[in-house]
Amino acid sequence: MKPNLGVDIAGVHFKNPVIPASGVYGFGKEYESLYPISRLGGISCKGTTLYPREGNPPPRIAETPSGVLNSIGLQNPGIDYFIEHELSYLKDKDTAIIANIAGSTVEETVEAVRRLENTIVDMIELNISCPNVKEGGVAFGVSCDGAAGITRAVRRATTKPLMVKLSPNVTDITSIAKSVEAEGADAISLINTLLGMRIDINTRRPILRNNVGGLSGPAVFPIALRMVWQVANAVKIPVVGMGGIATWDDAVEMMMAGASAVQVGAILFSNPLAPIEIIDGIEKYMIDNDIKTIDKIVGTVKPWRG
Amino acid sequence: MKPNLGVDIAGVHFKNPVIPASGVYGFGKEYESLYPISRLGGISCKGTTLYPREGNPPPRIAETPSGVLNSIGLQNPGIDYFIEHELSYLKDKDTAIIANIAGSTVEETVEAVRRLENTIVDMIELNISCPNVKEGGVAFGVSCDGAAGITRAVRRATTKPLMVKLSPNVTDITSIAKSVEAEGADAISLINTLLGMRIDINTRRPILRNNVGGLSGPAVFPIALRMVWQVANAVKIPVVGMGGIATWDDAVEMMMAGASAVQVGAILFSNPLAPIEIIDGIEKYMIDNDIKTIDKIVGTVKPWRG
Amino acid sequence: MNYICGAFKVTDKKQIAKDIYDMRIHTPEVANIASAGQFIHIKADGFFLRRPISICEIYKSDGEIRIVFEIRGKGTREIAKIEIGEDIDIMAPLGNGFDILASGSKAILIGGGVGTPPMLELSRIYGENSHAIIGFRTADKVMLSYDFAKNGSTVQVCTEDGTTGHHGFVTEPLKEYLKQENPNIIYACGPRPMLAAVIDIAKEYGIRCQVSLEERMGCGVGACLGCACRTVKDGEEHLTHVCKDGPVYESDEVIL
Amino acid sequence: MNYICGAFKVTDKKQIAKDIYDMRIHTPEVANIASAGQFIHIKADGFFLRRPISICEIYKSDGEIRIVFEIRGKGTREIAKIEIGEDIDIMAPLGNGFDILASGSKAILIGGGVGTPPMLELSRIYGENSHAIIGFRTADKVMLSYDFAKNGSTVQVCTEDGTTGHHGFVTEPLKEYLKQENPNIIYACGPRPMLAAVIDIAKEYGIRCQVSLEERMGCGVGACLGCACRTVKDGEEHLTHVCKDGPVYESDEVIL
Ligand SMILES: Cc1cc2nc3c(=O)[nH]c(=O)nc-3n(C[C@H](O)[C@H](O)[C@H](O)COP(=O)(O)OP(=O)(O)OC[C@H]3O[C@@H](n4cnc5c(N)ncnc54)[C@H](O)[C@@H]3O)c2cc1C
Ligand SMILES: Cc1cc2nc3c(=O)[nH]c(=O)nc-3n(C[C@H](O)[C@H](O)[C@H](O)COP(=O)(O)OP(=O)(O)OC[C@H]3O[C@@H](n4cnc5c(N)ncnc54)[C@H](O)[C@@H]3O)c2cc1C
Ligand SMILES: Cc1cc2nc3c(=O)[nH]c(=O)nc-3n(C[C@H](O)[C@H](O)[C@H](O)COP(=O)(O)O)c2cc1C
Ligand SMILES: Cc1cc2nc3c(=O)[nH]c(=O)nc-3n(C[C@H](O)[C@H](O)[C@H](O)COP(=O)(O)O)c2cc1C
Ligand code: FES
Ligand code: FES
Repeated sequence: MKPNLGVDIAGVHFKNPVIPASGVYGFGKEYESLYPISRLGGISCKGTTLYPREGNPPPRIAETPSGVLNSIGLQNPGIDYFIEHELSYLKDKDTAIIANIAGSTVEETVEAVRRLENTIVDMIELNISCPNVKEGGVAFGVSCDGAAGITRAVRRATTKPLMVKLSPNVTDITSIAKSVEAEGADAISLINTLLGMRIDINTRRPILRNNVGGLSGPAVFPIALRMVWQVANAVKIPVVGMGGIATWDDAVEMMMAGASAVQVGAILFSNPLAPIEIIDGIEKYMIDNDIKTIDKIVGTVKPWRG
Repeated sequence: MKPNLGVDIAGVHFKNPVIPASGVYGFGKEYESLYPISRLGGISCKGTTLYPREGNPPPRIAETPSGVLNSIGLQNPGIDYFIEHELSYLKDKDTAIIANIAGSTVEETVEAVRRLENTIVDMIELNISCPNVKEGGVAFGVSCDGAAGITRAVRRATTKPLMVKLSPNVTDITSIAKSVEAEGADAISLINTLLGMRIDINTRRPILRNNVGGLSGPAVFPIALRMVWQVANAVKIPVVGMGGIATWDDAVEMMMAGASAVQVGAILFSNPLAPIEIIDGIEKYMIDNDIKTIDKIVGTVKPWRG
Repeated sequence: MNYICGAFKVTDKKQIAKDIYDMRIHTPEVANIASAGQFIHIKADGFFLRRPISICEIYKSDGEIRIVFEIRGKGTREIAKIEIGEDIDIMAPLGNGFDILASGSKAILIGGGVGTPPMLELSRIYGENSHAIIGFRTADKVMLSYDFAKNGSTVQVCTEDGTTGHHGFVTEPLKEYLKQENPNIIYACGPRPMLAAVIDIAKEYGIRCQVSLEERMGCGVGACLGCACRTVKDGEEHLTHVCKDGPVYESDEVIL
Repeated sequence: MNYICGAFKVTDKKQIAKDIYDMRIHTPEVANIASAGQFIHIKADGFFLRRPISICEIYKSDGEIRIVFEIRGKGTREIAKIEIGEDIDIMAPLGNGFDILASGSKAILIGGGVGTPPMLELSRIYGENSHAIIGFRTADKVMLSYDFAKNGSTVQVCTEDGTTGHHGFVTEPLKEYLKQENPNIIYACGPRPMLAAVIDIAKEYGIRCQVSLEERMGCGVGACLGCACRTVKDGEEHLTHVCKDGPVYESDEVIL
């Protein structure tokens, strides 16, 4: 019998636990020439704000050992364009749709979320952790008060399942996780990118025009895994894990650490087929080990004691 | 004319800016079969505590993409053994000696530092950032008060140049840097390791017996570079940069970001000749670009504005 | 957008100038749909990001494409190590190619350094109706001049240091040529200052001009918004993305 | 401690059992100073940590060493790709080897799986005075039995599933052998449960026993304290480090 890869998170069904991460997959169009979107558990759409944003000037991408820095700066067409054009495109794609929402102020963020109320969006992922825009995002994500405040406001503004995405650039990720849980988040996703930098020694200029950017890719995997493990042990709501996942065994490792599902981001730059290979790999792993359902994997790591 | 690679940090002269990092070089004996220690700018000795420590149980090492997790847990023979056996060995090696000191309590740390007062140690590197021991180190390093408190106490206990080594596992590295500067640190070194984890999916056990460990190696380089840049811009005392340096161009990048000298750690596991290759590479770079002294490199990155 | 991702055999490889490598890849699916000016995104062993390299020639009947690239850094050094018979991992074809005018139209092809390879497929298309002006830093970097000639293009080689061909930039021979001839279009690829100069000259002479741009890339397919580039459309500045909206732009769209 | 670090030519390579590779490396400096039981620390392309692999044989006159290893994970898979004529990047020789007894002494060599290769150099030394008992999971993993025989050792092959040789573990043939013979020393390398059983038997018969241990390593030379291992000396437990104090220990020192 085939194993069942389906997972339910905050009432949303994902046919498998593999979701392209926000920002690396656009709104789902660009990889359709390789495989149908319907293979995916869900899609986390590009971070969207109330108003359109231009993002940061280029260069926006710099390579690092086993990773990449980006400073896109939340370039996006705004929530109304998203609803009209992107959502209508995703309508019949038979995959769960996660809207990734950010904003410079609480009010702006709340208004963007509100406009999604009567749309086909399955879940809202509140991004309080984008390190690439000055006024927004990350400021909320690095203090418990900030994280709690925006979660509270957004929670009131929507009846949709609410997942809050945390920043790893903090001293204590568990206290932030607990704050957003206390304010009614239905799930937590982590990690967003770690703040990093590269310099071109020939020009003596930072490679990124924004000087600094967010690090992701396999390099950050052990940090992400540790944080997912800590957060999964600190809260009762489900956790969606990401950060450096490249292969099916990374995904299994992340689920054992406590993630109910995983998102895959930067690895797409190396291997655009990664999400499919990961889904197939998890399925084969389950068959080989006679595991029937994903919950037999999630959170099953046995930490050493004493 | 040959360039001058010498640097002076807090009154200590290093013949070149390349120093093996604490914990990867023991007390200097193990690599002598490859090259004389006298080639090095200095040595940062293995972290030492007042009393001998056994460290954590094995396994203590796990591989990660472009990096390594370690959970040595400050295994060391104690300060008295260090003074009697290791320092006497290093005496005539013609390289600057940095003693790396840690402790579970302020009192213990102060006493260890005090015992170094009449030794040949050139500089003390106060490690307030070891993530691998429960009671010690890192607790001081993740809050401004903790960092300030121990720096103040150690400052009073020694007349030797005092360098404080910071943890990257914090929300705002600059505020910690400013606290230790305000308490009289003569220099700052960073980064120590980032807390991470790996799981063996076959046994469902963390690979490290300590469950979590410290991440270092090229994977962390962009994070280290960003933090060194931020700290160098926030304080007036010199900064010694480390974290993922693998090649001479990484070292130059780190110095351009603001580091007066660099330490090289985990790369020795891959390439034990790295310190020498980096010294030679910096020298060649200086010749090729007609740079006569290291200070023409340090802090010369031109950030993009606006 | 229609592209594939996979590993294909390298069927030929040689070094054709200092640090310049020339490779043929057997990939019928790609050869079949590729057009001049598009690029491929190549995995370099041990590196996280792929490297974008223009398609230099397309041999539909052989099911092969050709690329020519320079070793610039660590990734291209690794790609240059792939030997004949081994596989190369690519995403291709990507981006929008050059507009091809009605047959009989006359074209000028301007290549600067490694901007030269993408001009070669145009030379195959325009043949005797094309004039190629290709510029290099110095003699040992000169490449592909015979290939252009074989296609029927007339060719002028320039070097900045005068070690071979015209001593100077491609702009002077371009101006000379335009005094006598009246081509329908100029295609250009090369360093930004060269493109800026060529665009000015095209404007002066009122000739349509298409240029191919470079930017650091993540995904290569328009999904990550990494390769943003300021462009102008209908008098308004806005961002486009080199991998998807480019790399080929009309000269009046670009801001250099 | 005396070792070198560098790249040396692979002069021979073959697969000798399922996932088991056999390599010879030309490195006169290493061959000259290496001894049975030491190991080399190998760089695997694309991986951060080196892989420790025991020296299997030392050919001083040819200036070569031999290693035999199994593909276990990604790093050993990469090392197995190194072809004859290519370079392998190693640190060697590392660690402390086996004590060799006065000539004429009789030795038993116990190898379990990839613990077998380090026994072979001992078989060269002890020749007809050695008896090798080597155990494997199943027939297609069996290796090196002819090599032991060629050296003059008597050899007993065991497989856990009985697909060839003695059906079962190395311990039963060992006990049988000890009922008839009285060797001076037992050397063993293999999985921990096997070592534990062998150590018990050695104690029972009052025979000296040396074992070779494994631990995850960073530096490989004693500098990082990564490869810690609990051992007993003079009745007191303390930590030693496999790369520097081991990998070979007296059986009464180890805690398994
Ligand atoms: C559409 C397009 C077509 C191209 N066609 C060709 C060609 O036909 N022949 C050729 O020789 N070169 C071409 N280039 C340039 C080529 O992509 C770079 O030289 C190459 O990426 C450098 O990689 P590296 O590993 O050598 O350098 P590194 O400095 O090690 O690269 C580090 C990172 O920066 C990126 N990068 C560095 N320089 C450039 C650049 N100029 N453009 C984009 N990314 C860069 C790399 O892709 C990589 O992600 C093209 C670039 C683009 C965007
Ligand atoms: C002193 C010594 C001698 C050895 N001699 C041999 C030999 O002659 N033949 C042979 O086939 N194997 C030998 N081994 C085991 C060999 O080192 C491992 O099989 C190998 O490191 C696994 O690497 P991998 O890339 O295949 O696995 P991965 O799981 O990808 O390795 C990940 C990390 O774990 C480490 N690791 C995994 N398993 C082990 C292990 N058993 N011991 C130490 N580190 C490990 C790797 O070195 C690497 O750092 C020896 C080990 C030691 C310590
Ligand atoms: C190019 C790029 C753009 C991103 N944009 C967003 C975004 O808009 N919103 C968001 O929440 N995260 C964004 N991220 C972060 C990713 O969703 C993910 O959290 C992070 O990259 C870690 O996962 P990875 O290592 O698998 O990439 C972006 C990441 C990259 C690389
Ligand atoms: C095995 C190991 C042991 C370490 N032990 C210490 C230590 O005792 N004291 C200390 O301050 N840092 C210690 N560190 C941290 C390093 O000195 C350095 O800060 C860190 O590894 C980042 O540099 P790298 O990426 O070049 O390794 C240790 C690191 C490693 C890998
Ligand atoms: S590289 Fe991703 S959008 Fe162009
Ligand atoms: S591996 Fe570093 S001490 Fe043994």
